[in-house]
Amino acid sequence: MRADHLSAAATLRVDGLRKAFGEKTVLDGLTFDVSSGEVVSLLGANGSGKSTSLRCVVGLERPDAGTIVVDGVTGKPGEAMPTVAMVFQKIHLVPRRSVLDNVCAGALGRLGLSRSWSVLAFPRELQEEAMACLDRVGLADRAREKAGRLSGGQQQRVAVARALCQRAKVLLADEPVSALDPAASEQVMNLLRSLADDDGLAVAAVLHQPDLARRFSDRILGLAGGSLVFDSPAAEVDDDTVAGLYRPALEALEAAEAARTKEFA
Amino acid sequence: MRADHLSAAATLRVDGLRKAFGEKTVLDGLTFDVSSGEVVSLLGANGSGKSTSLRCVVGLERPDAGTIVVDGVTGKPGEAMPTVAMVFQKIHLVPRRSVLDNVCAGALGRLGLSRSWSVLAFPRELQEEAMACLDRVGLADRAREKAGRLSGGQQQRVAVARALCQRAKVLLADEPVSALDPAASEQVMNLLRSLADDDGLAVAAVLHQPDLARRFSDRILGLAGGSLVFDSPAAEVDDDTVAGLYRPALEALEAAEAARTKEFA
Amino acid sequence: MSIATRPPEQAVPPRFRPSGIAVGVAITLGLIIVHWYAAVQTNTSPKELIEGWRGLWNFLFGLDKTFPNGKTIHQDGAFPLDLRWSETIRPGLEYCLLTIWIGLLGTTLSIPAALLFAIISSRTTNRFVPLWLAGRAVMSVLRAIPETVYALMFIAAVGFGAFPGVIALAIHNVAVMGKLWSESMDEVDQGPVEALRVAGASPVQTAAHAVLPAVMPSLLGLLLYRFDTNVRSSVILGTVGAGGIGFFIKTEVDSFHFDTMMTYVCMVIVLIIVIDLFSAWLRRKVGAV
Amino acid sequence: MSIATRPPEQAVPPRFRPSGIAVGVAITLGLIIVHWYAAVQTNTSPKELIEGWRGLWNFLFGLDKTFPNGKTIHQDGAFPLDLRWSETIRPGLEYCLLTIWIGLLGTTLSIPAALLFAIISSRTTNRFVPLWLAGRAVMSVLRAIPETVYALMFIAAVGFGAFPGVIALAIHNVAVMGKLWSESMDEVDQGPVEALRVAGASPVQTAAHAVLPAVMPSLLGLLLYRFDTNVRSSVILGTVGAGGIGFFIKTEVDSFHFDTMMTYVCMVIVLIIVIDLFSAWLRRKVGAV
Amino acid sequence: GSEATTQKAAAGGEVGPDQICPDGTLTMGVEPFEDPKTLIPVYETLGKALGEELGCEVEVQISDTYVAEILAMQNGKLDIGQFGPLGYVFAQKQAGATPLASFAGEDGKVSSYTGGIWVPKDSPIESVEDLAGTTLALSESGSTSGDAVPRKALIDAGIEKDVKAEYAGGHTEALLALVNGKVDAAEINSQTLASATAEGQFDESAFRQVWTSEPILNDPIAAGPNMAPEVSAAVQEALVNLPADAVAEIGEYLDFTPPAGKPALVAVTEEDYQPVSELAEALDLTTDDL
Ligand SMILES: Nc1ncnc2c1ncn2[C@@H]1O[C@H](COP(=O)(O)OP(=O)(O)OP(=O)(O)O)[C@@H](O)[C@H]1O
Ligand SMILES: Nc1ncnc2c1ncn2[C@@H]1O[C@H](COP(=O)(O)OP(=O)(O)OP(=O)(O)O)[C@@H](O)[C@H]1O
Ligand SMILES: [Mg+2]
Ligand SMILES: [Mg+2]
Repeated sequence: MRADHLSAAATLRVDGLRKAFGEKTVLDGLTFDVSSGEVVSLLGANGSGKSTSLRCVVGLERPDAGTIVVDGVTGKPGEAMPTVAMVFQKIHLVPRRSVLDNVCAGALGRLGLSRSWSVLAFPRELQEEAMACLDRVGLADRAREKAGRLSGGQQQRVAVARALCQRAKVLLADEPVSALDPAASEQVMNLLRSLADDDGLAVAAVLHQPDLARRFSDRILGLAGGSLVFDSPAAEVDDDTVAGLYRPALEALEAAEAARTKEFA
Repeated sequence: MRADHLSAAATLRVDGLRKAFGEKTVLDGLTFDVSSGEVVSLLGANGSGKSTSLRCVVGLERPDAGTIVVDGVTGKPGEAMPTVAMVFQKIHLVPRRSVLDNVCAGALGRLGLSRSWSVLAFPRELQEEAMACLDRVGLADRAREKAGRLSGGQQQRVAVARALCQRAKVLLADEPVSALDPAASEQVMNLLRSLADDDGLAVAAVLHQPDLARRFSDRILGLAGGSLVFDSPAAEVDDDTVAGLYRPALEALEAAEAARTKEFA
Repeated sequence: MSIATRPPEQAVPPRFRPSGIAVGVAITLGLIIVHWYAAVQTNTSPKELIEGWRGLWNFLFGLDKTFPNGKTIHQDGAFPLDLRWSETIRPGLEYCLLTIWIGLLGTTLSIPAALLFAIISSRTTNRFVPLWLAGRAVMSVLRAIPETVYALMFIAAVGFGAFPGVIALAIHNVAVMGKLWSESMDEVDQGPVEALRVAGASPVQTAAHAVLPAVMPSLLGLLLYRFDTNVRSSVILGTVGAGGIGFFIKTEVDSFHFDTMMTYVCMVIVLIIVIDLFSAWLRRKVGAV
Repeated sequence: MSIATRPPEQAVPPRFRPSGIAVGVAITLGLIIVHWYAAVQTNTSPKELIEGWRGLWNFLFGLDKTFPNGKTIHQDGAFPLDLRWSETIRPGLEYCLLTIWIGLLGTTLSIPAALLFAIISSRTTNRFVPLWLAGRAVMSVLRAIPETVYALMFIAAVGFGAFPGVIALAIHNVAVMGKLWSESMDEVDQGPVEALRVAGASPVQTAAHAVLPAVMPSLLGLLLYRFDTNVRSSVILGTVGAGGIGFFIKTEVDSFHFDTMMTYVCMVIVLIIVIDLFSAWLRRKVGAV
Repeated sequence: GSEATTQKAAAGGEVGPDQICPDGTLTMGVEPFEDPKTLIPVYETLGKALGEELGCEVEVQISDTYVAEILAMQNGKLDIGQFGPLGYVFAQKQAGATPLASFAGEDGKVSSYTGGIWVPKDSPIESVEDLAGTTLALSESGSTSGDAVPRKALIDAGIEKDVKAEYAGGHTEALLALVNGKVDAAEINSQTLASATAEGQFDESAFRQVWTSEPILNDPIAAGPNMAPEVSAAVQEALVNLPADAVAEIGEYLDFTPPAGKPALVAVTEEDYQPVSELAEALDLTTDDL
């Protein structure tokens, strides 16, 4: 079921990504790739640069250096790439719009203004395609409900449908399940898995639960300090390797607490 | 070190407390007592009525029935009792006022308006007493800093100092450590312990960590559905008893998730 | 209790640093001087006000007095009100209606331009700095001119009546509502905006599909709030000749019919409270504050 | 990709329910009728607006027109401005200063009463419902009366000039600022309030030691915002006779000196923008929005 | 100088500064209704000269409405005041004011001006009667030449109900409404006409005057009700005896040269303003409410 790791055929290839905010270097030559049909998890401590790397790929941040290639096309820094979609932790649907309109919005990039100035202008074919995407995530029957009325897990699936409607080849997900309860998390991870398996998307997900990462992904990338620490098939990543990612952060925390206790004593 | 449980000499005695919000009965004949020099922990699932019971004791809610007796004095329902102080989870200091002024505010109940219309009117003796209270919690050197500038643990200690300055005999604490990191939690629990041991206060604390409850309290009260399920010396409360408190809530959660999964399938 | 076991009492640290006291005294003195000077310049004096209560009394309740020059004056005061139906109340209701129409048109005619300015002047919808700056500058200038000054200008330019009042209100409102709207667009959740930007949406598309749906209730709430304010302003505009009940309030004062004037004022009070309640109700209804 | 494996496409459900369409059409029709009626009542029409535009142009830039009898006349417009120093600019600056003084006193004199009303009308500081209701009702009535009407009334009490303008602003401001302040007290964090209530503090003590320290920056911010607004209102009051630059703007219109009038208007613009910037700066400084 | 003051006081009878202005100042209200830009300096000069005559400081206060002046007079805030003719009628009725003096014309008698109604040159309107069914711009309520006098003309012609008369807000506004073609006819009085023509706002040859009013006596200066008759007589005396240099200065502002040796102001009585009073009554302006 899980595709082999074929670096040569990578759909998304990120090479030498660098990004600094002021003095602070957040990404330090990050390089990785994700192939079609593959789910890759990114693990790393808070502040290790996971979100920043994804935001650079989709053009929400402008990297200082590095190239991003999708399907052989090199992206311009700081600009959106139509073939790359993103699913956020906080989902970011427009809560007052219907589920269907939210999904249609994924296609805005390829619509002229005359067919997108209002939801009333969305062409019939687009609405039909959006219904198909909603069906794919199992929510076709909720199409006309307000997006804000759905539960967290359902909203996250609508966000995936919006990404599908964008006709993306690469799906990036930044902590897609950390706001969800365990049952909803399973649903969403299953969906990501099936998008890779059945639809051939390249999926990269930032996760904070190593267990989920091991169960649902082909490869796991470990980030620390803005660069890659390991890149291994999911089965080969043991508990120690994972713990190593978070250790420096833990130590810092403990040092701070010790200092505070001393001050009190 | 830990005082025996002497019900007859109880400093705080709560008897048959009842409270309903609309249709919903939140407290259902709750009865418990706390003696001078004793720390009592209250455990219970979310919504079991822990906060409501404390709020009834300090007069923030008006109970429908029941009596509250402190040191032989019966409180009027819905009115503050000068000898009972409360420490909140969210601490509730005035962040823009200095630490010292916040502590002085604990004494407002016994000051006339002419000596309390402004912080400038606080009498010298009060300020000295407040400094002593601050010294008791180890923060005398921060007296003129803005309360909002301190860390969470330090702020919680200032809140305790404010309670001391109120010359309280009974200290109620509603989740006093749940917003704090582990080191700060230890500090605050140690402080509560020493207030009971060294100053002879009667301390009742709502906690969500059974471990802390067992380590720092003399007795543990288990609440469920607004009434007492158990009342035992801390050492005698085993893991099973505690787990029993939270079980109904867990079951409800699982049922909801199952329903949601089915809907998705 | 063991107060005795406590450590010796700590000294209370001083409340103010000397530099802080100096700054405080300087600011207080400065404020006193400015206010004293302002009071002199405007002839403000508590004495005048206290002595003046007689004048206010006469104005409100009438005057019967024989003056030193031998003349006896009778003047009707504002109370009791003039409640004649066909001479006062009925025309008063008509004038009130006209005032509402002026306020209404002054609000709604400004919607398209206000929306344009709001979109130009919000960072969420326009990241092209020169245009953004220009939008804010134009609004600042337009907003700085009070409605009555617009009214005076338009009365001088295009004639009298309700129409210049409508234009004056509309222009002023473009600037004020544009600013309020752009601020509420600035505060919108950036999440959906970023999500659509990732999907390749242009700024205009982002505005139409992420920003506007999110802010619509608060825009509507602000619109209703401005309607409320504009009806009030339209009363004021009336007193400089731009029609509506304000004009008749001024006319009655000019004819010393204080009771009729006070009747109109009471109608204004009722009118504005009713509009206030109505717009509060509607705002709750559309879910904006 | 395997679009082929997807289930057959689902039909798109209809966007609107028939009942929704009916309601929407009814509301739209209602709004159109109301606006059409309002436009008729106020003589608002696109034609008027275009003709008005011509008149405004002449007003602003002068007129060179050949009349039917073959004569050509020349009329000076508002531009170029009248920039004579001692006749226009210097007195203009003095009038501006007076306007500032009126706005300043109108704001600060209202502080004590506004604070009282705010405390009475906030649920945080006053839980005695009859008093709370009374406070809000009085403020509603006071707020509904436009400043110009107050000015007319107080002219009777204290004579004319700047002083009645100050009182008019102050009374109106008591109601408006009292409302704004009470709303910001309502929104204060209830935590410290409850904490002090538990410690046995009386309502007044709670207000002094928990509510006021928490809301002080936002009260100050609102005060500065009102200062800003009151200077603008004081220009308006000037046009109805309460002194300051507004009075001279009206005077110049009455004397056909449109260029001088426009100079004064420009000074008002600069004045109000400067005050705007100053109060925005001060508000940032004290940490209120 | 104090010497001159004593002299004048003696000339005015037994009344000196102590009776005229017990606290040293005499307040004079000015309502520059018709042409503020010219009239304010005139009254400031006049006030100064009057003060020197009376041995009091005369404080000139500018108002834009006679209502303010009248209320201030009632309440003792104003000792004397200048009014428009109609304003004076209200002052007499509501505040018991006594007229003292008004500006003299070239002939040494009280100066006057006329109200008028103007139409475009090519208009079919030839007389007041023709105004029926047309729109007429008036200035503002309470104006003598801009409201009362033309309205009386319409009443006399029996067409008051047929004319759509609207208040423009001021004389200027009424004139501009006509120039901009907003109305068929407009009220333009002789003073507004002069200043608008001087400013280049109005070309007389493009318009035609279809009606002229009887002469309206110019603004009187009147004494408030709290002034005893002998005191107001002294003030009247001082007003008509202003020194020549002050008269010349005032003449400069007013753009006319007072005949040598003639006074700038002449005494007026209630009778002089009787026509305006009757006008007000005819228009139902001052009748008490029923
Ligand atoms: N816009 C910004 N300006 C300045 N610093 C930023 C900005 N965005 C991120 N950073 C900093 O860059 C570092 C990396 O942030 P990033 O959000 O990529 O971490 P992360 O790995 O996603 O962490 P988390 O697990 O908490 O989401 C952090 O230290 C953060 O403070
Ligand atoms: N003011 C109120 N109005 C209505 N219901 C209330 C109110 N306060 C509390 N409740 C309800 O009473 C029940 C008990 O609340 P309470 O806060 O006492 O629980 P708790 O034991 O403190 O829970 P937690 O562990 O979450 O703090 C809850 O179901 C709550 O929703
Ligand atoms: Mg992140
Ligand atoms: Mg609780």
